[in-house]
Amino acid sequence: MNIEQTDFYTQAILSMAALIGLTSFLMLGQSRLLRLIFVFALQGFLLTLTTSLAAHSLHNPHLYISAALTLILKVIFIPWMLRREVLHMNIHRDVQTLKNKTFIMLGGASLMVFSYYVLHPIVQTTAPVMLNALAVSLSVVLLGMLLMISHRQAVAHVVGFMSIENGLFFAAIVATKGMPMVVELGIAFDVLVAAVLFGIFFLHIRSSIDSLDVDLLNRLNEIEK
Amino acid sequence: MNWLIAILQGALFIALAPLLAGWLKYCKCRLQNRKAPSLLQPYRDLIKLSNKKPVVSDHASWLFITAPYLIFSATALAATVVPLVVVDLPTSASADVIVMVGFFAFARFFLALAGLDIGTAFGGMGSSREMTISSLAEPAMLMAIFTLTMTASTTNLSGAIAHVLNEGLVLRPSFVFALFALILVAVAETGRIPVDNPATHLELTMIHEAMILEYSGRYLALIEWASQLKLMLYGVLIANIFFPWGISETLNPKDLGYGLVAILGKLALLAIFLAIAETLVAKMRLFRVQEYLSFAYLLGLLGMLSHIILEASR
Amino acid sequence: MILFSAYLAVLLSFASGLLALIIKQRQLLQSLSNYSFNNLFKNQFQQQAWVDKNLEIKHFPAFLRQAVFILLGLSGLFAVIAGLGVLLSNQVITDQIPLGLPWLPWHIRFDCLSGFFFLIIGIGVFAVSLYGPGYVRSYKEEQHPFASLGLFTGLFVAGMLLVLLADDAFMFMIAWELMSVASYFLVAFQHEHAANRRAAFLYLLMAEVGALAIILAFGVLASFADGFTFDALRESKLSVTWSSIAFILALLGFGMKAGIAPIHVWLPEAHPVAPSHISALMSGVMLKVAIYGLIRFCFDLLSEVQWQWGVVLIILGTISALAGILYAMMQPNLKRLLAYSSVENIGIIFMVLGLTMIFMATGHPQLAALGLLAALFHAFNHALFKNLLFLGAGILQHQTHELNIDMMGGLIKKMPQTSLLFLVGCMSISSLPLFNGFVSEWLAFQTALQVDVLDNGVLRSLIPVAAAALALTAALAAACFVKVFGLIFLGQPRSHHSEKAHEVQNKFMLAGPALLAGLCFFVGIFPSTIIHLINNASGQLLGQTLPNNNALSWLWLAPVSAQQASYSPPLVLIAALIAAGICYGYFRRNPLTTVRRAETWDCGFGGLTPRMQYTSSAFTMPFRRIFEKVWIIDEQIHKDMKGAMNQDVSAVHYQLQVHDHSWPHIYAPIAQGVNDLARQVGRIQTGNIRTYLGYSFTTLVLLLWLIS
Amino acid sequence: MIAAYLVLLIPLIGIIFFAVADSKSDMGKINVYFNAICLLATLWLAINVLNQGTILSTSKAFLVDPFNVYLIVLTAFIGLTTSIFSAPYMAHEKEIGKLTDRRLKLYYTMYQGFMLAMYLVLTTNNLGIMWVAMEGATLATVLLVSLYRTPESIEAAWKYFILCGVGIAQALFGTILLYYAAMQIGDGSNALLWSVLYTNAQQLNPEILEIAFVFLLIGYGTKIGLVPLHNWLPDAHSEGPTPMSAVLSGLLLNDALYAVVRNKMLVDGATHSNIAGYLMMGFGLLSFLVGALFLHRQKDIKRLFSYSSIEHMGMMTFAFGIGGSLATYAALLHMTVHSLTKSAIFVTVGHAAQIAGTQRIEKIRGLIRTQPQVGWGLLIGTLAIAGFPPFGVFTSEFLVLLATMHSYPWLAPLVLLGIGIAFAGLFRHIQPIVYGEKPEGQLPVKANLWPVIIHLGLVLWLGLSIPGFLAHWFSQATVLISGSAPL
Repeated sequence: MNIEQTDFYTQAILSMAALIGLTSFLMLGQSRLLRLIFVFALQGFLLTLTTSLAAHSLHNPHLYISAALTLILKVIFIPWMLRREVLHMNIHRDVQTLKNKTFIMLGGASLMVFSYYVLHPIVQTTAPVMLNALAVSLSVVLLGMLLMISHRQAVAHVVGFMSIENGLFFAAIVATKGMPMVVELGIAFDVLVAAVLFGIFFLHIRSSIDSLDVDLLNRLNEIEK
Repeated sequence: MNWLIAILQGALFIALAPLLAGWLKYCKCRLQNRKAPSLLQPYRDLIKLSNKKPVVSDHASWLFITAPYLIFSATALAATVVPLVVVDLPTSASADVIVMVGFFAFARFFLALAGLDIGTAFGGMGSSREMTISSLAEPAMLMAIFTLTMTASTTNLSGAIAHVLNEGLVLRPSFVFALFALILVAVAETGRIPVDNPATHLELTMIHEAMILEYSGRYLALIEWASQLKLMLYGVLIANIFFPWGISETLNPKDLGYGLVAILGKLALLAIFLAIAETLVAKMRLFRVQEYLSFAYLLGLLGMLSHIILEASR
Repeated sequence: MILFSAYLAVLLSFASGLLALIIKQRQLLQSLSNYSFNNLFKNQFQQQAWVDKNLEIKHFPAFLRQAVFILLGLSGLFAVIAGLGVLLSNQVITDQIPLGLPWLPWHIRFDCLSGFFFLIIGIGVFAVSLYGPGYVRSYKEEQHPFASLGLFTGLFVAGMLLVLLADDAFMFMIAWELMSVASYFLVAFQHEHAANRRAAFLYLLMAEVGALAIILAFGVLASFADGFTFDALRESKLSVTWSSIAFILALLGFGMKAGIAPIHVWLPEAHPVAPSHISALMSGVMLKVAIYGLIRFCFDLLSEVQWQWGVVLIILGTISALAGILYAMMQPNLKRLLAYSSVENIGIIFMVLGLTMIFMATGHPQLAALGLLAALFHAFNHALFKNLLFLGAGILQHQTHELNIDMMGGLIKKMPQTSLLFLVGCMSISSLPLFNGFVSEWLAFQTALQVDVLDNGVLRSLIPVAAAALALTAALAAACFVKVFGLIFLGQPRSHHSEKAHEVQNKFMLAGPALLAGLCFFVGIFPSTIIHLINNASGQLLGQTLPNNNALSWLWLAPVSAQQASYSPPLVLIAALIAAGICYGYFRRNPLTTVRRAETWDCGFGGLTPRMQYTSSAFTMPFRRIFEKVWIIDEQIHKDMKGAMNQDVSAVHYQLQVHDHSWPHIYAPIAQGVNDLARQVGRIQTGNIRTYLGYSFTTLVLLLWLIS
Repeated sequence: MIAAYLVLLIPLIGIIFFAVADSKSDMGKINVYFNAICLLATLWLAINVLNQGTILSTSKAFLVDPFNVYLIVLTAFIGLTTSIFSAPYMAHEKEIGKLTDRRLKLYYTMYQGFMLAMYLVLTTNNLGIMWVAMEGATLATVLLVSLYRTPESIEAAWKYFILCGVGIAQALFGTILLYYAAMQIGDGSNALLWSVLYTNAQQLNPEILEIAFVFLLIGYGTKIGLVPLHNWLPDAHSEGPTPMSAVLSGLLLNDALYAVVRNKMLVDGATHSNIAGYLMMGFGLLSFLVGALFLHRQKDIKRLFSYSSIEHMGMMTFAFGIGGSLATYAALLHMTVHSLTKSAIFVTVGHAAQIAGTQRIEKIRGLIRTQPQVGWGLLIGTLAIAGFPPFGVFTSEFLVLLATMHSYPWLAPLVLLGIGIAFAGLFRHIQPIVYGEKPEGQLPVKANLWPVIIHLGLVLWLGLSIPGFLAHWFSQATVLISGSAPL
């Protein structure tokens, strides 16, 4: 497939996919929390763009609602909340050193390849653009997990979690032209509640361990001492 | 008629037992260059004991007093099972060779209990040793006898002896093993040297005597008689199983007479052998006895296996 | 009618269990009776007085105990009736009960084999129910509530009976496990001792593993059949390999319950700690149910018996028999000793069953019938005398508060009736002539001696060895029980408790054992009564009866042919009586020779004390020397030194502990292995959420990779 | 169909009620009423299904068929009995000062929220909604886990939240893939409806479905508690209030498994290779064995039983994986009896912990002597869960074993091993807890044990005989899932 043979919409989607993938990489490599949150907001914004684009091109008006929800939740509300948290805890200057940063980045790259590899069997039945979109969203999901695995701050975990959600959304919009409305609303509701809960939990965790480092949450284990 | 003969034979068996003991003692004394008591001395001893007033310990229970009767009757019953002068006895049918061994076990069971009844250290010691030795000897004996019964394919002693008799002289390796096993067992079971010494009361060595230490009077007589009976029983077993010739197969008085003479001769010979052996061999330590008996057990087993593998294989 | 009484037996045992539950509901009952007498049955003053009296707080617990055990006894009685009924009429009754799985109602089948075991259980339960009320009275209600004891006893009996009735794998397993679980609670009844809890745990664990093995054995059959009914399983066509696997699984499962070495370890732990009448049921009866299971599985469900299985059974049986009796001999605890002796007897039964299998597989069904006869007969006998001995042990514990035989002694004078009953048990179990144990051993020997008909050299040499081991076992058993009876009842009292002991007041506590002792003797004299019944069972099971049906005359026992072997217990008894009578009469004729009582002579030593008597470990010392390798012997002698230079010995402390080899060599490594594994597995739970996320991530990636 | 709406509506009203209610009112009792009414509604629904067969709402949004109808009733039932238990339990917790009125209010609100989510998971026909409801269940319970606000409970809740959130996100990806596959064969609006997908399962793209299933299995499997995705489960069970542990174990895990099985039915229809089955068997067996091993070294009584849940969920997953009518039937039955038994156990465990004042196993001793009902309840419940007849767990384990023996004989020893290890692991802890002398100062507490008695009674009943209508549903569901009726 050559990109010039496709329509504008597809080209745009592919570019968006590339950008979203890129933001995921950026997040993975971030060691400063505020910048991480910013990149996350950026990813949310890209997702909003994609959604509106899809809504426009596919004449699917309910996707506008999705886009609006994404914008409110993921570009404004959650980054705002996280940022406030970071500032509150006064950890925005902390630089969390990532061990084996290169290794993680390389791993991220190979995850991307892996996503293509996994989804390859689908190619026979669908348009390649779908493959691209799905692969990118899969890799966003996987990179999100990797982000959570490699970062120790609870804030980073929330970002990772939400970026996984972004990946899913992207897949839903691009590959399947949006889920049924009721499902979309449900998901958005869940994300909202989750965001609120995260807020509550930050409060609790802070009060219980006076830090947001999840590695300190290890009282409950089965290791023989 | 059969039953009458059987009962008579049993009575004869019981009556002759002290005589055999006397003869054995006589032989032994002569071999050891001592002056021998009369052949009838055991009878005299029995009569003397039975007329004495028995003394029984305060601690004894009814079991102590009953046991001699039980021991004697069980041994006597075992004796009626074994053909002495004639085969084809109805008593042999009502109780085969396994039952005979059972009678021995019965007698021993009560003897050992009687040993424990008084509550002395000696009694316990005797019971413990007796049970140890017999529990090794009994299976060895069964093995030896099974060799015979499998050859004859009957556990009926009369039938088995008749079978050996009718077969004529067949050299069977299994019988050699079984014979030696039975001899070893007989020595152990009747409390002869080298396992036990009937003539000693030395605490370190005695077995049988330790159990009956507290008996006196008629009770002692019964137990003594029972052990003489047992000695004779083993003698007859060895003589009639492995050398059955001479035993009567009919109820014809002439044959019966021959049978009696034959068995008396065989027993006399056996007693001489036993006396020689007792004179030559020293008594062994108690904990060597197990090796001795295991050897007997092994011989019995070998006899059985050689019967199965060599003689009856197909 | 027969089936009805079988059902009735089951229901009555359930009812007795449920009845026990209302012990706490006295006030409820009182108000109920008041209500009913006031409103429903007016003017029935006599009945009302009776009911009121029994509901009084003083009488109620005793009354309820009586009632519970009466129901249990009736259950036993009906079980006997049902068993005898089916055995005598020689029929097969089938039925279905709408319980169980939707497509598989409970199938019931009551045939001669079940009937025979019904008989065993019935007798055991009946004897126990006579014995029970007196025995359980000593339990304090707050500590040991009767409700749980009664409930689980009822369930236990019902479970055993249902196992025998089951005709499909599902119901069989339910009943089987009901039996296990109920008895587990009974073992754990006196749970304040840690040892009891441990025993109960071990018991339940092994019961569970065994049951799973049985399920798998059924599973093997079921995978080659359509359905779980025994009828379907009988039809399943298996290859030799699969049927051997099924056999091994069944052997594992049933063997574990039966207590075959080396999977017997629960038995000497669990049996001693249960209340004695329960130990009696467990050892005397429940082990037989395991035997039943094995017979049912191997001879009935598996269509073709292989001779190799017989060899396995013979080897295992021989090992169990010898190990069982040798371990029994070393135990100072009476009930533990009896439990080990059960291992021995089960070993003998397995050995004979092995012979049966060999004869069956090599095409000698008549001899197989002989073997089955010996095995079933021994099972019956063992039920009688082991029940008797455990009940006796219960009486001893009840009266002396001791189970350590080194602490007893001289009880024959204090408890004459008990001692007589116990003596009968000891004589039976030592297989002395005139008692039942001897007959079954005699039959076992007769079976083994038929080895000549076989062609296979291995078998021809193996079986005599087994017979030799059987002979050794019997002799050792006699030694063991001489020790038991001698140390407990004879000699002088070794402890304060046994000095103060007296005969039981409650005659019913003696009635149960007396019934069993009477049966031991009766069956020993007239074995044909039982053999006749077993013959029907083997006729149904193997399609063959004994080679010589004349064996069934009341006077003679000649299972193969009169020429080969015969035994007539009645004649022997008569002869013995005559002989004993004659010598008694002869020696008592002189009036001058009446017995004189005097101090014990003891080689003139004098000053005899009870401490000088042989103890259990002293008695068995020669055996310990001879069979050294069989046990793990931990013998410690400490000398207290004193005096100048510490050279004089003031006191010697002797300690002896005898352990089972199977613990350190089989069970401890397994337990250790599981623990280690658990510790290793525990490591995956690190407590760090990032690790957990890593797991999810890795799993996802791995699976995706796997799928594409 | 009204009944189904009613079932959803009642908890919704409940949420609103508790959210606005005065916290001084007797909320425990009201909670019981709500659940009782809901149970009645589900019974009505069940009767409808019994009479009419499968019900599909006109909008096709809801589907009640034999597979989920009994789960719905079960959910309502356990919801009710647990609420009966929780009323005095939570009151006691408040008395000893572990809770405030406000948190109690939160508890009851979230209780209804959780029930709503559960009903929604079960009744919905839309796989997307199913996902939403599943996530909703997590969200509803996560605050309950941290209800006590201890550091441990917050840690547990955080782990629960993150792990389940991430896990369930995978499920959403799987659902999207499924949707994507469905889009290729039909119109978009119905493409997530299970009933539609099920009828067209053969036309779905097998490759996509396989990949989708991996995501769905990992996603919902996290909620089921499959090893190695299970790590949240013991933490959440042990740190939350006990009634919560009861419903988590009894309902949430079941519903997650339900979701997996629904999806597996589609995958099986599409692929014909047994890949879904193999995956489930693998996970199931692993969870089963590892769960059993974990039992051995537990120090906390609620953790102990949560590992037992992992083990049992493993067994069900394994059984569903085997496929075949026998195994499926067994798994369906096991879902029922495990829920009943496990929630009963948690009730007794809750009381036991209150009696001893701690959840540490070595501190809880001599329960039978302290409070016989609790002790016996715990002991018999443990026996039941360990698979002793005549309790229903035995029936299902029996069938699973036989089915394993039939289809994969070489796995049978592993299953056997697992059951044995699990049994030993449970009993080595439970025996000292219930037996023995009571320790100083251990006093009985006020407890309502009717839920335990009723649950165990039902399990006993199911073990002895399965009532006709339930058997009918089971076998229909079996036909639905495995394609053939049991024998």
